Amino acid sequence: MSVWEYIVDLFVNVRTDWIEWLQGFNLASSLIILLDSLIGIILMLIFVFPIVIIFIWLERRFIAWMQLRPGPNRCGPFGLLQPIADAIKTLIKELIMPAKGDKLVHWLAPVVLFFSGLMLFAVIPIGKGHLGALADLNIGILYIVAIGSLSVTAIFMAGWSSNNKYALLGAMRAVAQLVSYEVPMVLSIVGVVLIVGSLQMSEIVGQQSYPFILVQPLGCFIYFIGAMAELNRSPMDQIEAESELTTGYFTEYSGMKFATFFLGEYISTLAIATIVTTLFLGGWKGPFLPVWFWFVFKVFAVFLVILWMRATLIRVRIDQIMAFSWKFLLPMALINIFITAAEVLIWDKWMSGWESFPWPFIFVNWAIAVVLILLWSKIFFKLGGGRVEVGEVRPGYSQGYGADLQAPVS
Amino acid sequence: MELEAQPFVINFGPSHPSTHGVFRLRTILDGEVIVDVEPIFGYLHRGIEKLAEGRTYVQNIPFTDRLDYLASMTANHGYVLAVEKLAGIEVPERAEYLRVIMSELMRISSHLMAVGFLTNELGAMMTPLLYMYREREKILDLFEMVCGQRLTYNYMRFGGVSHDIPREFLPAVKKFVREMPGFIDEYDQLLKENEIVLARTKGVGILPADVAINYSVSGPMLRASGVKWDIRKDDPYSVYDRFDFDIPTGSAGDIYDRYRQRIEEMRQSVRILEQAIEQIPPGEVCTKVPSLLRPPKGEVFARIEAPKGELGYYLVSDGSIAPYRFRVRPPALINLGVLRYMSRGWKIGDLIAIFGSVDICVAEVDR
Amino acid sequence: MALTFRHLFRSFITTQYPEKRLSTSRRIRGQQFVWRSDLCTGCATCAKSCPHGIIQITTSTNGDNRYVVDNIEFDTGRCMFCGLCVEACPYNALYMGRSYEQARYSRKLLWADMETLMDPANQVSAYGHPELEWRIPRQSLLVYGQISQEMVDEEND
Amino acid sequence: MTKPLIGTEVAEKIEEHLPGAVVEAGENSILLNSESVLDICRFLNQTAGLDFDYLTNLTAVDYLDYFEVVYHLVSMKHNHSLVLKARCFNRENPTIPSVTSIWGGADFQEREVYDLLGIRFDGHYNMKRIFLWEGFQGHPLRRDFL
Repeated sequence: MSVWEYIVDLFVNVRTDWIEWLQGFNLASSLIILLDSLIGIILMLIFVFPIVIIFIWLERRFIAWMQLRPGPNRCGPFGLLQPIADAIKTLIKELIMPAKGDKLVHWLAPVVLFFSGLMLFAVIPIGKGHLGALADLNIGILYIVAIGSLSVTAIFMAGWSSNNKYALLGAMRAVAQLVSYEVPMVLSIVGVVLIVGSLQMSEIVGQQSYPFILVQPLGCFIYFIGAMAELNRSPMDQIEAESELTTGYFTEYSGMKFATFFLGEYISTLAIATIVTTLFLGGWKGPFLPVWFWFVFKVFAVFLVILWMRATLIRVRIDQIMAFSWKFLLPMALINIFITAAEVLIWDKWMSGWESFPWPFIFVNWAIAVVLILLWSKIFFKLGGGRVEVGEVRPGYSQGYGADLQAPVS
Repeated sequence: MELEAQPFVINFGPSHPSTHGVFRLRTILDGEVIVDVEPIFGYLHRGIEKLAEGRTYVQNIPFTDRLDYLASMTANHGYVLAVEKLAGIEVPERAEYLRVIMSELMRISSHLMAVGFLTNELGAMMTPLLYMYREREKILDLFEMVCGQRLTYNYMRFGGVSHDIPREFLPAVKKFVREMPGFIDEYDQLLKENEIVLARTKGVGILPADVAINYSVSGPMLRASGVKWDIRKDDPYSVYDRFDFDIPTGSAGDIYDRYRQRIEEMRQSVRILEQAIEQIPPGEVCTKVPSLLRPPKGEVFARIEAPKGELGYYLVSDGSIAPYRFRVRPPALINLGVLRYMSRGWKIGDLIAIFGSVDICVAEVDR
Repeated sequence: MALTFRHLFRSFITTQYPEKRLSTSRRIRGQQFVWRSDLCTGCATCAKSCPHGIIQITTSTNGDNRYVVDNIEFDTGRCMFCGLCVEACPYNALYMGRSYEQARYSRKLLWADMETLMDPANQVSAYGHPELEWRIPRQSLLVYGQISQEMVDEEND
Repeated sequence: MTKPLIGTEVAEKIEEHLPGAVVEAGENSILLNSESVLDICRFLNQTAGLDFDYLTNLTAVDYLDYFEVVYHLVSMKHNHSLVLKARCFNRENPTIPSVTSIWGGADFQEREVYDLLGIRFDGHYNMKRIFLWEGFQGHPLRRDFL
């Protein structure tokens, strides 16, 4: 095997060599599995942490470029050491604990958020075949959905244990928003699962001879929006809402705990970006270059789109964001499942030769997606999308001005 | 089981990211819905009215800078107009034109900040605000060129202005006036057609015209409610009656209208600037006024159209070197009186947006 | 969103301060004062014109029946740099300085005594003294760069 | 241009409606009887031809013998203005009727006058200090306050 071939699928090759080397020692098979998992976890962390650090740097630089300023550029070349400087700064800060807060839960919340994000990487394939993922579960997507919703718990724990009104409001918003967005997110994945016929992540990537965004544009759109809400990133950062709730659920956090929250959020962002890459953008697949390069490249592309939205759009109000989930994304997700199911039926019956590139479906699905999004956004406001039309009289809104001057409610 | 929900009190401020300074909104919430809002002031009260009673008329000019630090020139302008009215001082024509140029530049700068901070409070990640800082930077450079300071100008004097403009000022203003409409279009593009902006601002925080008048609301807020009232037109001071400009008005009086109002007023200010640069005559910039001015006994109320609203000065003179009573009619404070009316029944996010659309400067509210 | 994307490719407008300095306005009211003892007659007009009363000046008469300034001090920590003292001085003995880097660790150090005021390293600003303007470098405008001499001549001719 | 109404002419109209309400009418301003401020303001606000719908400025001046509360009224309909004045002679506990029921804009300005000069406005719904904290001794804008 040439060096180039070794590099092309680095992750898988390292693991294969490691397993072969272990097998030479005549160890018990359970021990081999354990040691294999260990090296897999280490490899995964080697993959995750540098990217997260680059994310933190890139977020600041990229948004700064859009805002006509250079961004952090003092620490190291191009300010690349800025995340490390930030980390050191937050780590040496004092840990502040609210006097009447719940100490244990307050301490536990960032840990839960951190690990729930980290656990998602177990099933994400960054190399060919079954060895590409740390644990190539046959219920991979189910695992992602299950673990992904753990973060709600962490956020609510943080908000409740802080004994702070801002934090509590943020946590309440978090529960409402994250639970609502879980539903369309899961439903949008169903389309992909229908086409592939498997929940296994390696299988999903393996079958993508073309990126699934081509046949599942609507699903990708819904998943992406849902993921933005799930990550509480702008424009859906209701939970943090700096201008409203200072920083929402982690208002009372400082020092190491804050850093853990911060890191946990970026790990979740990276996780979501990798999931989008895996499900809709063809995972590690790509011509000529090493597979891990393609994977990282796609992840960064997704992340940059997230940043672009963050730099441009303003925050949505809480009732609008809920309406958007239930009245916009959910029906669209259902329609998407319906269309995909019909297409899969047609596919199986009459179009056995089209697997490699089903351009009629691509065309039809894109047309449907664009038309649906445009039409639905027209009627969305009629369904009560949170936009109040001028001239409407709100209940409890005093008509004259004399009635307004009364002693304030105490 | 019957659950009883109690409204709870939450204090926005005194130190909160979107209160424009130290200022507190004591809010009573029912879940996310605002039941009542009570603005609580005074964290920045410096007693300028009391301080002014112990200083001469000229020494009070720097204090007016510190009322509304985002619009110091107009605060200067109002004060010198009041004293000139009181003492009957004639102002050379060139000085009047310079005052108008400065006031209009200041208005553009202040409106830029108002719109920028409004978007920031709606949740934009600083981007529109920083674009607006870019234009404000140009204006501040121009001010620095004229009077040597970027924020507290202390430029106007009784009977004129303190300095004539340097030679490179007019070319720079011309360049600015040429470029500015393009930038205003750019901001409009960023915000006008954005669906989320429309959803957040349309129909929110409506202020009907009759309520606006009754609550003595002034400035862009009043005009956004559809009242065509601009002191530059209706009670012209300085040389505003020589310029051709429109008074844009809104129709609904919601946040969106207030935002549009400020954008349109910037365009009109650019128009005034164009004409002022064309017409500015040569000549003296200041008449001789004794530094220890002793205006005759009496009282005066002069008001101008400051960027935030109607800025009035009520001066009582007892014939000595210091004003007997120095009262500022602060537009921001009086505009805030209607906040409670506008925000009841809306959500927390709306409260912040409505508050941002009022465009206050806490230094002026508290004085 | 297209607008932010376009801005991604525009150049920065911020400058990196300690490495790159823009030249300030010729009339800048910097955070220091420059006092010329040879021109000062000790009339204390500056002290009278100061809104905060931060100028302390003590004088005595010498043999020729003229005032001699024994001590002059500015409490720049309380100064708001309005420039009224400079404008008030009838003998052009007081100038604003151009320095804007006068941060100190203690309020006491902000007292500008006679030596500080007469320090030859102080750069004089043209505030209140337009006759000095030609000696001072022209202000660089942050966004426009410099306004060229041609533009100025074209405008004023 | 906002036309300042002649005080004496308006005073005649007020006298017709409310005899004894005007103490003194000058060229620029009208001095009112402090008890009847509310009635006069309502009259000025609601009478056709006067229509003072906009209270620009409300303040007070301490003349040591008495406090003078000054109202600057503007009519946006007719674009004219008027200055009203009313005096409080009681130095210990000066009171004057509040005009908040006519002009909402008087709300904060009356509270400000109360805070800084100590004039109580009867009928104001929320007569609290506005800038200074509750429990502050004295009223700083009075001339005898330090």
